[in-house]
This record gives sequence, structure tokens and C-alpha cells, in this order.
Amino acid sequence: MLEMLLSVLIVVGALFTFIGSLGLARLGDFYTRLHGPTKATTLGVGALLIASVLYFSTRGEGLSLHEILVTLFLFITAPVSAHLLAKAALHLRVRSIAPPPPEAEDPLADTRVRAGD
Amino acid sequence: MLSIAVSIAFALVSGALLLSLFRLLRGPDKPDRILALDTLYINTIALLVLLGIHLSSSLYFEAALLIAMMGFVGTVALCKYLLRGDIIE
Amino acid sequence: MKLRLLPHPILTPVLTLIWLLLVNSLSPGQILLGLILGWAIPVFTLRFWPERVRIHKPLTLMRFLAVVMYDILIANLAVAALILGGPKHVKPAFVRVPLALRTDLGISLLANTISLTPGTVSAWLSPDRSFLVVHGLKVNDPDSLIAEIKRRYETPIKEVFEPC
Amino acid sequence: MLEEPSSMEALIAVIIGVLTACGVYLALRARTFPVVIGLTLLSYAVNLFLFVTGRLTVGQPAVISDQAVGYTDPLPQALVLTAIVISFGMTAFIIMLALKARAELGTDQVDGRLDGGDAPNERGREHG
Amino acid sequence: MNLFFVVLIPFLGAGLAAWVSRFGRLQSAWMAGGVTLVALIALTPSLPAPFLGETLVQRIPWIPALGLDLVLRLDGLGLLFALMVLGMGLLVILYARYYLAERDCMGRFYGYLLLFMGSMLGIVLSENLILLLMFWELTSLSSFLLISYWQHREDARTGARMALAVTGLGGLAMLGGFVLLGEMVGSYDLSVVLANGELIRSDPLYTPMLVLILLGAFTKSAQFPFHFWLPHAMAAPTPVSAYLHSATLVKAGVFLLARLFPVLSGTSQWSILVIGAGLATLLIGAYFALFKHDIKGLLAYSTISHLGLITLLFGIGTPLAAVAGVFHIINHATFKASLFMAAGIIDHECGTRDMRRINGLWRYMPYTGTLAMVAAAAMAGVPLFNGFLSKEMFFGETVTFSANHTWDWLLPAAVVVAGIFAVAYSLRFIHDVFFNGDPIDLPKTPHEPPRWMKVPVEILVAICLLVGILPAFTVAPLLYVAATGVLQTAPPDYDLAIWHGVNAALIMSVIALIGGILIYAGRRPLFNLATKLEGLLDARAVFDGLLKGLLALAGAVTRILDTGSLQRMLLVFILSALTLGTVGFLGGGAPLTGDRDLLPADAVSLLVTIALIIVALWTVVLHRRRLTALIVMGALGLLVSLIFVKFSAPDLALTQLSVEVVTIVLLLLALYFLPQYSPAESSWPRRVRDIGVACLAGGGAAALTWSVLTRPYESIADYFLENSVPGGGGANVVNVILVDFRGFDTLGEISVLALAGLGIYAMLKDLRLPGPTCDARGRPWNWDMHPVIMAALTRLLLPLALLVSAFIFLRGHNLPGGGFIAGLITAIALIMQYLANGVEWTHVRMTSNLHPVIGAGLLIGLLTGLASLVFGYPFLTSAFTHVHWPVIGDFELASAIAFDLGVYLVVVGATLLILVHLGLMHHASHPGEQEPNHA
Repeated sequence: MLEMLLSVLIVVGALFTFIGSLGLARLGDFYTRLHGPTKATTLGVGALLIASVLYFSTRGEGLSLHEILVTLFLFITAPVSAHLLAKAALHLRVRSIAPPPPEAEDPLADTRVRAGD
Repeated sequence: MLSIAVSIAFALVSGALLLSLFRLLRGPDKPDRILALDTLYINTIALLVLLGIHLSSSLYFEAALLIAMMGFVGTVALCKYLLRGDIIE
Repeated sequence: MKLRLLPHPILTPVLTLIWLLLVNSLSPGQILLGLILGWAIPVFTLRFWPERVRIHKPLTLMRFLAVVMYDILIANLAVAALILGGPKHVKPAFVRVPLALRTDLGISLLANTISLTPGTVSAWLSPDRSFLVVHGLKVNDPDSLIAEIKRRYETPIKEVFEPC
Repeated sequence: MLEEPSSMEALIAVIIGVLTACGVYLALRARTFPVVIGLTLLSYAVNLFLFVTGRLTVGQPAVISDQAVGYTDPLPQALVLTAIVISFGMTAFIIMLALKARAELGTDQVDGRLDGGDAPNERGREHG
Repeated sequence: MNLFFVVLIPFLGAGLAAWVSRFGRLQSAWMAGGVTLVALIALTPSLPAPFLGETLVQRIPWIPALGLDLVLRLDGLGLLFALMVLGMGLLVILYARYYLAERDCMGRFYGYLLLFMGSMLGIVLSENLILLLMFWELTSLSSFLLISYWQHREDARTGARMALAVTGLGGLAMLGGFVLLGEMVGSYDLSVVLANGELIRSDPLYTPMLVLILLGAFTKSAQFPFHFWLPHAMAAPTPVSAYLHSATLVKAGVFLLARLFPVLSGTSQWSILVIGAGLATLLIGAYFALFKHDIKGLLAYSTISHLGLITLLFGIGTPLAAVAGVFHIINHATFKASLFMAAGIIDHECGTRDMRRINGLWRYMPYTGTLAMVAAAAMAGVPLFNGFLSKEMFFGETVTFSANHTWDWLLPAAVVVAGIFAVAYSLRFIHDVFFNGDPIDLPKTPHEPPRWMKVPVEILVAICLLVGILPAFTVAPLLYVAATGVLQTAPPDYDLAIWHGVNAALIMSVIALIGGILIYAGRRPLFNLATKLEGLLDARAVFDGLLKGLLALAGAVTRILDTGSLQRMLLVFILSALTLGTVGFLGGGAPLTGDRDLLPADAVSLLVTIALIIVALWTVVLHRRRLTALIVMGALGLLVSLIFVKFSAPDLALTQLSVEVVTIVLLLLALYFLPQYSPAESSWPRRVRDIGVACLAGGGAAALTWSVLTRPYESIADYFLENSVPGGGGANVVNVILVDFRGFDTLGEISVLALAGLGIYAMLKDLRLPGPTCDARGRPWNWDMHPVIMAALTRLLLPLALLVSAFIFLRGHNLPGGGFIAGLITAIALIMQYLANGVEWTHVRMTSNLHPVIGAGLLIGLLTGLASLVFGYPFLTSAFTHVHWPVIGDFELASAIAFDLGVYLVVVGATLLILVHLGLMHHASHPGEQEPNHA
């Protein structure tokens, strides 16, 4: 039963991790790609970590909860990186499917050059 | 059964690794690459957690924890560079 | 910066708890060590904190966290579907979310929550902090999205961290 | 060398080979920054090499415990651990030299030529 | 053990003499004299032994494994030389105190002098050959210092350099000879060597050994053709010349001949080489001495000639000849020293040494004149003076030696010629200086020197006379023991009387005297001939040629290698490394693949490998877009740390991860001041070439790795694994090795890190670089310096990160972690604050002065090490104990933790120092753009 639960958690976690990266690879522009990883981190890794908690806690060596810390870390950091990336992208006027909000772009910036490399 | 699940998971995570890698190498924009790097870090965490379960050893936890921290710092530094050029000002 | 005996009433127990998580044990020795660290680290880091965090209405906080968890779970599936569906299904858009929050921490928490809950990433904060630009992955009706965000996330955060 | 394409040893050998090759190529570039990156790659290769001289063992960290079946060789690890940190110091020092050169000579070239292509000693005379 | 003091005292005294000179320039003279006296006193207890026919040997074990002990011996020969060195030393010290001018630094002079004295004593008292050689080289060095005492003078510098080069090279040759000698008898102890004469002379390697040792001896005592350095050494202050060229430096060579006389002499090689060199030197020296216009030059060449004489005597190889040699060593020392001093007085009084201008000094300084005359007479070998006795023995020996040879008249004739010239130049020294008309425009009008300046001369001259008139009652006993010391047996009977009746020797002396007077009378025409010859017979040209050639060669090599192009040098380096490796491997002929059974690879590893390869290649492909390359490289570091994890090295993985990030931050900081893109400047052929080289290098590395990994190996790991817990008190062996077993290395490494940090700080202090005001594409930077969201949450993270690093630190001893990693984490956590909130903001909240942190770290590391010393353990042995607290439970207290704390502090300090100050450079370069920095 437990093993069942574990297996499910593991596969689900891995699956979401995969999907996150898939989104990163597949989606059309930077801003949409940005969504993929943010999810992968939350649910994917989250599920895997819960699995690990269960796994190690049930091996008779007492509770093992420190994986939760990793999750905590990710929950705090991932959104920040996402935000910064988006901010940077807007600053660099990275190509976007959705019309970017004008005020978000530096007025001084020269609109002709495409951002990045 | 667990082992099967783990191996499936390994396959999936490795796939994720490759996909992020593709984005990292493909670009096109610097933010894309940074995002890919960040994702790569997170995939690695997943990989490590799996490895921990696979070898049933908790020695890999710190590595995961550290990756979580370091990935963040790296991303922030790179973004700051894109935004301001001078990252410690 | 004066040094109180107990610099941070919330931080200390939190850190002690985290310490116990880290070492995976509840031995009295570790608890003591955790308390020491939980006291010592704030002594050093307190100065780095913008303002002392006060939590009013812990219950609201709890409910809020639960809501967020639930949203993450649900919306993840939606986004997963979107990604698997491929580029053509997405309908991205930038929407402006006017802010009622004022403090750095409040705004940051809101931004994080928005980014955590799938389908939305807080992309840009206006210099005057009057509104937050959010990028949605599949936005059919911007106004409902804004309303959603304000109702589900901003209000509780404001209640918990910035009661005025 | 790859008569055992599926052995870990072969993989490591290839990895170290590739890292060295890339490092060397970059180190032979004409500007400071690529050289620094090349040196970083080289230090990866060297650290890896030193590390694997303890031979490859999977899942047997050198942490004494009762249920451990065996241990890997801890000595190379100890050496490499410090080597990694020191190599950071070295990188920092080199990059600093690069900046110094940039400030004094106004260029980040290390191939002994200015853009004008005049001899290095000429430049030396100008600035020293 | 008193002999050790005899040798040691001058060395210590050297420092003192130099030091006391700050209390007045004469103090150091007194100190030097006192030190010499003390050394003499230290010698007295051993004085009787040689007279009783015993050889004192005193030994302190040093490196027994190399057969190298500190061992000294005192026998007759050693005694004689020790007395000469110390006694003459005293006189010279007294003399120099008046000779040196106000502006000359006395401390330096006497310091060098004592240094030299000590080394000289070391030579003459050494029992061990290697030890002897060390002192030998020391004399070369200290004599260099003495000769170049007047550093402002070009000739002094060149002369000193020449002396050093020649004698130093000789010393090298001698080392070779000594090693051969030591191998022959299986010991470097003189007593053993001296006992095995037969064995040595019959050894196949005897000849090369002899040649090498003789090279050493001949260079030192200025034998032809190496004599040329000596006249140039006359640029030294006259007291130095009096000391070096009468009793000490140049006598070291003949001392060596005497020392090894019983072992080396008696073979035809010995006779040919030594007699040949000696005779040539005798003649050449005597000849040129006559035609030198410089007083000291004359004395220099006469010294050369007398050294030749002594060498010749030892070359003859009969016991009596050896006795004569020793005798002449004594006599020459006395009269030559007094003559040098006299010359010094003349120089001092007249301000010049040119005999063409110095004439008729008799009127001004009759007293000095008298002294000089006596000494000169001794030098010429006039009866009733000591020189006569040894010279007559010398003449006698040459006759008896060549009696039963064909050409038996040749050698005697030659030495008579030498004798003639000796008389002639002695005569010139007297006549040309004290009579022969009036002085010609001397810089100052001469008069008698101060009283005490003459005392040393008087003493020496007195000795000349006493020995000359009453040899049996004065020098005899000393000569006897010295001769015994040389021969290592009782010397044959000899008679020190002045009158032996009319025999060959007497006749030769008479011829010499008369001939000398005649030659001197008719010297004019000979002058120009001499000037022609000198160039031919002087090896100086060769020396200079060699020197020039060497410098030219060095220059050429440098020009070829150092073109100012790093690529060029790297290329040379890599290629040579490759060739060496290949040659070594192919030469070994071992198979590439070993016989160790291998690990099967799994899919994930294969995948990671491929990923890593691609990333590495991509870094190269993209390297011209620098930022992009940097991003890609970040992935590379991550993958490398994955390898560490996979192959059970969690500590390494943690370190690699942290260092990776720190490196990225560092490179970003630097990149801000550098161009964002590298232009494509290397031509295609060049790229192809580089790719070729790179592939070769990579292939080599891969092959090497493969062949290492496929071979089984012996490891000392077991020791660490077994003793980690009981010995080091930690379960994480890697960490225990770092902080305990190899703690000393770690101490060194953190010192290196600290040095790097401080060095960079120093370099940055005055570095100004304009940073770009807009990015590579001309876009202005974003207005938002510290995005709110980032700022707020990173502050939130700080306590968490610190907690983690505390965790990593504390568990490090038993689980992966430790000071290095914890330090990096803390540094990164703090760097985060700089990133998110800026320098000013952060510096308000934490110290910006990191040097104390680094210092504290090093100090703690050192102190813990010393602490274990205090408790009688070796340096940095960790002590640990388990203390039991009620309720709380067991705690382990290990001193290793303290050491790890030191590591932690250094890492934090150095990392922050580097990164933060690199960041601050921007402010320094852009004043006014933001509020002024707090650095």
C-alpha cells in the first residue's frame, strides 16, 4: 500500500518535472516558457520530496522531514527567479506573443535591436 | 514495483534534463538560457532525490539543498547582470 | 541597532524548528543547539530585515496557505494540459493588477504567490508600486483573473501582514 | 580506447578528454576572458582526474557507518576538495590580472599584439 | 664540543658586529676583536692534543641517512691553519680599524670578515668532506662580499663577481670529486678516507676524481690558468687583501692539497698535474709581479707565484717536500700579510698605489720603510729571514726530485729563474717605493701612520725575523705537528738550521739573489715585452668570452620563448608536455588497458556524459559571446558535481556546487569591465592548428585516465578508514583527513587562499576601470537597482542560509560537509545580500573590513595546531572527547572542530574580500553615479 503510494508519488513527481521542462522546450516565446519550470519546481519536485520523506521515514530510522526544507527553499526562491527573469526579459524587450505592457519597457531603450544574442 | 517506478522516474527526469539542456544550448535569448540553467538545477534536485531513494541513502540530501540555494543565487546574479551590468553595486 | 535579549519572537522558534528538521532528531541536545542557533542567528541577521514581521490573524494565514496549496495542485494540472496541448492552445497576455498592498514584504509575498500558482507569473512591478504586471499563460478574461488574484491572495495577505 | 563502450571508466575517460580538449582550445584564444574560462574547464578536468585516481565506486561514500558495505578512497577526495577551493582562488587571481592588464594596457589581448599589431615590447615601453 | 664553538662563534659574532655598529662605528671593531679572541680561547682546550699526536674528532649526528654528520676534527694541520686564521684575523681587525675611512660602514665590513673567518675555520676543522665543501662554498660567498665591499666601485664589483664565478665553479667540480672519493671508500669522513690511500689510488676512477678535486683546489689558490681572478680581487680594501691573500682564502686550496696529500699524492698523474700547474704559476706570477706598477698588483702576482711554489712542493710528493710546503705556507702568510699592510699604509698615506708616482718615501716614513724592507727581504728569500729557510728547502727538494730524471737540470733551472724574479720584484717594491728619486704629484703628502696601525705589521715582521734567525726555538714544534698532520705519520728528520754548508740549494739561492739584482737593474727593456705577454697568458679573455656567450644564449632563448604572447607560451608548454607524456608512455611499452575489472555504465550516466560533452563543446562554440558561454559553463559545473555525487564523493559535490556559483559571480563582476564579445581574430589555419593541439591534449588526457582507471592500485586509504573514528573522532573520513591527518596541508592551503584574497585586494586598491554605462547593445541599464521583490525575499532567506551553513559546518566532522563548504555557503548567503540590496545597504549592517576575519581564521588554525604540540602530540593532532551532559546527552568536543572553524573563517573572509572589493571597484571608477561607497 505504502509502496503503491510511493510509486505513484515518484512517477507523478517525475512526470511533472518532465512536463515542466517540456514546456520550457516547446512553448512559443520566453514568457510562456517561463511558466513551465515554475510548475515543475512546485508540484514535481514537491511530490518527489514528499515521496522521499515517506520513504526514509518508514525505514525504521525515525522521521526524516528535512526534505521539506528543500521544498521550502524552492517555494521561496523559484518565484523570485521567475520574476527577475521576466523583468530582465522585459528590459531586454525579448520577443513576446502577447503585446508587452508599454510602461514596462525602458523608454530610452532602442526598439529596433532584438534582445539577447 | 517501487524499483520500476524509480526507473520510470529516472527516465522521465533524464528526459527533462535533456529538454532543459536543449533550451540552454538553443537560446535564443539570454533569459531563455538562464531560465534553462535554472530548470537544469531543479531537474538535478529531482535526480538527486531519486538517486537517494534508489540507493536508499540520505547522503544526497545536502547536495539537493545546496543546489536549491545555488541555483537561485546563480539565476539572480545573471539576471542582475542583464538588468544592471554591475551586479554588486 | 539595539540588541534585544530575544531579538525576534517569530524567527527564533521557526529557526529552531527548521534546525530540528535539518538534523532529523528531537534529542534534547539538538533542541538546545537549535535554540542557541535560533537565538544567535537573528541577533546577527535582524539588521538585515526591513521591518519586524508581525503576524495578525494566524488563522487567516493558515487558510490562505491551504488555498494556495490547493490552487497550486489544481492549476498545475491545467498548465500541464496546456503544455502537452502545445503552443497553439496557449493564449498569453500581460495584465495589470492594481495593488492595495504597500509594504515590501506584502508585495513580495503576493508576487510570489502569483508566480507559484500556475498559469501566472508576476513579471513587473511599477516603480510607484501602484500595480503589478502579471503574465498569464492562458488568459480568456483579464478582469476576472485580476479579481481572482485580488480576492484569493491579496486580501488575506493584507489582513495578515498589513492591517490598517 | 573505447573497446568497453559501456564501462563507467570509459565514460569518465571521455569526459576528462573532452574537458581537457575544450579547455586547451579556449586557453589558446587571444583574449583574456576565454582564456580564463578555458582554465576553469581545465581545472574541472584536472580535479576530476585527481578524484578518479581513487578509482570509481558507486554508493560507498567514505563515511564510517555500520551498514556500509564498503568505502571509497577518501584521500583523493580530500586533496581535490581543497584543490577545488584553491582553483577558485587561482581563477580570481587570473581574472584580476586580466582586469589589471585591461586597465594598464587598455586591451584584453594576450597574444602579444595590439589591434595595431605592433610588438608587445613597444606596448611595454609605452606603459612602463 | 669546543671545536663547534670555535666555528660557530664567528658566525654569531658576524651578526653582533654588524648590529653594534649602530652604537658607533668603532664598537663593531671591538666586538669583532672580542669575538675572535673568544674563538681563540674556545680553541685552547684542544691545543695540547695535536702536540700529543692525537686527532680530536667531535661529532653531532645530523642526517645519518646520508652519512652526513656535523663532525669536526683537529690535528696538526687543522691547528696550524686555525691559529693562522684567528691570529691573522686579530691583526687584520686591528689594522682595518685604522685603515677604513669615515664613510665606510664598519659594521658591514666586520660582519663580512667574521663570516669569512667562520667559514674558513669550518674548512680547516671539517672532518666530513661534504661539510668541508659547504664551508668551502661559504668562503667563496663571504669573500665575494668582502671583495665587493666598496660596492660603488665598478672594478670591485667585477673583481668580486669574477672571484665568485671562478672559485664557485671550482667548488662544483670539487663536489663531484668528493662524491667520487666518498663512493670509493664508502664514507665521507676524512679519517676513513685518509686511511684508505692505497684503495683510492688503485681505483679506476682515480684520475677523474683527482682532476675534479684539483680543479677546486687550483681555482681557489689561483693556480695557472685560473690565476687571473686574484689580481682583479685587489679592488678589495687592503685589509681584506692582507687577510684573504696571505693566510686564508687562497691558502684554502693548498690546504686541501695538504689535507688529501697522503691519499692522492704519489702517482704520476698527481706529479704531472700538480707540478705542472705549480711550476707554471710560479714562473708566470714571478714574471708579471716585476712589471706591475700597482703596488698591490705586484703583491698579488707575487702571491700567485708563491702559491705556485707551495703547490709545486706538494706536487713533488716526497715527505720532505710536504714539510717544506707547510713551512712555506707559514712564512708566506707572515711576510705577505705584513707587505700587504705596508702597501695599505702607503696607499693610505699617498692616496695612490702607482709606483711610478710613489718614490722616495724613505724621507717621509722611514719606520714603515724598515718594516717593509724586512718583509720584502723575507719574500725575496734573503738569509736570516724566514722566507730564506723554506725557499732553500724548496730548492733542495727540486734538486733531489729531479736527480734521477733525464733533463734533471730543467726543474732546478726553472725554479731558480723564478727565484731571480722574486728577488727582482722584491727589490723593486723597496727601491721604487722608498728611494728612486722624489714622489711625483701625490694627492697628499705622506707621513708615518697612526701608532696602532703599525702594530700588526711590527708583530708580523718580528715573526719573520725570529723564525728566520732562531727557527728551532720558534716555529719548529708547530711545523712538526703540522707536518705530522699532513703526512698522518711522523715526518722524516729535517734540519731547520740556516747554514748547511755549501750545497746546491745555497748556490741556487745565491744565483737567485745576484740574478735578481741584475734583472732589476736592467728591467726597462723587459717592460713592453711583459705588457705583450700578459694578454696571452691571461685566461681572463676566455672567462669574459664564456660569460658573454652565456648571457647571449639566455637572451636568445628568452626572445624565442617570451614573445609576449600567452598563446605562444601555452602552445610550447602543452606541446612539450604532450611529447614528454607520449615518449614516456611509448618508452614504457606498457599496454594502454590494465586488467582491473570495470564498472558497467547505466543509462543515466551515459546520458549525463553525453550532456556534459555537448555542453563543453557548446561552451567552446559560443565562447565569443562571453555571457552566454558563462551561462553554459554554469551547467557544466553542475554536471561535474553530479559526477562527484555519482561516484560517492558528496563532499566534493557540495564544494563544487558552491565554488561554481562563486566563480560565476566572480566572472560576472569581471565581465562588466571587459568587452562583451570577443572579435573573431584568429585566422582559420590558426584555429585548425589549435583544434589539432586541443584534440591531441584531450586524447592524451583520456588515454591517461583510461590507463589509470583500468589498473589496480595500492592505497593507503585503509589506514585513514581504520583510524578515522578512533584517531580523529570523526566518521566523515574526508573531513578528518582535512582537519587532522593532513591538517598541515590544509593549513597551507587556507594560507594560500588567504594570500590570494589579500593579493587581489592589494591589486584592486588602486585599480580604476570605467564600467560601461549601457549594455553591449547600447541599451541603458535598467533604472531599478534593487528590485523590491528580490530584495525583500533574499533578506528573508539570509537566516535560513546561515542556519544551513551552521548545519553543514557542525555535521562536517561526521557527515558530508565541513569548514570549506560551510564557509562558501555563508559567503554566498552574504553575497546574496550584496546582490539584492547593494553595498551601502549591506555595509551599514555588517563589517566591510574582512582582513581581521581572515587573520582570525589563520590564527585559530595555527593555535589549534600548536595546542596539540603543547600536549605533546605532533602538530595538528586533533584531540577529542565525549562529554556527557545530564538530560542533553552526549556531545563530542574535538579540537578538529576548532581547526575547521579556522578554515571556515578564512574561506568566508577570502571569498567575500575578493568579490565585494571587485564589486566596489565600480564605485571607485564611477564616483557620483551612486552614493559614495563605504570601503
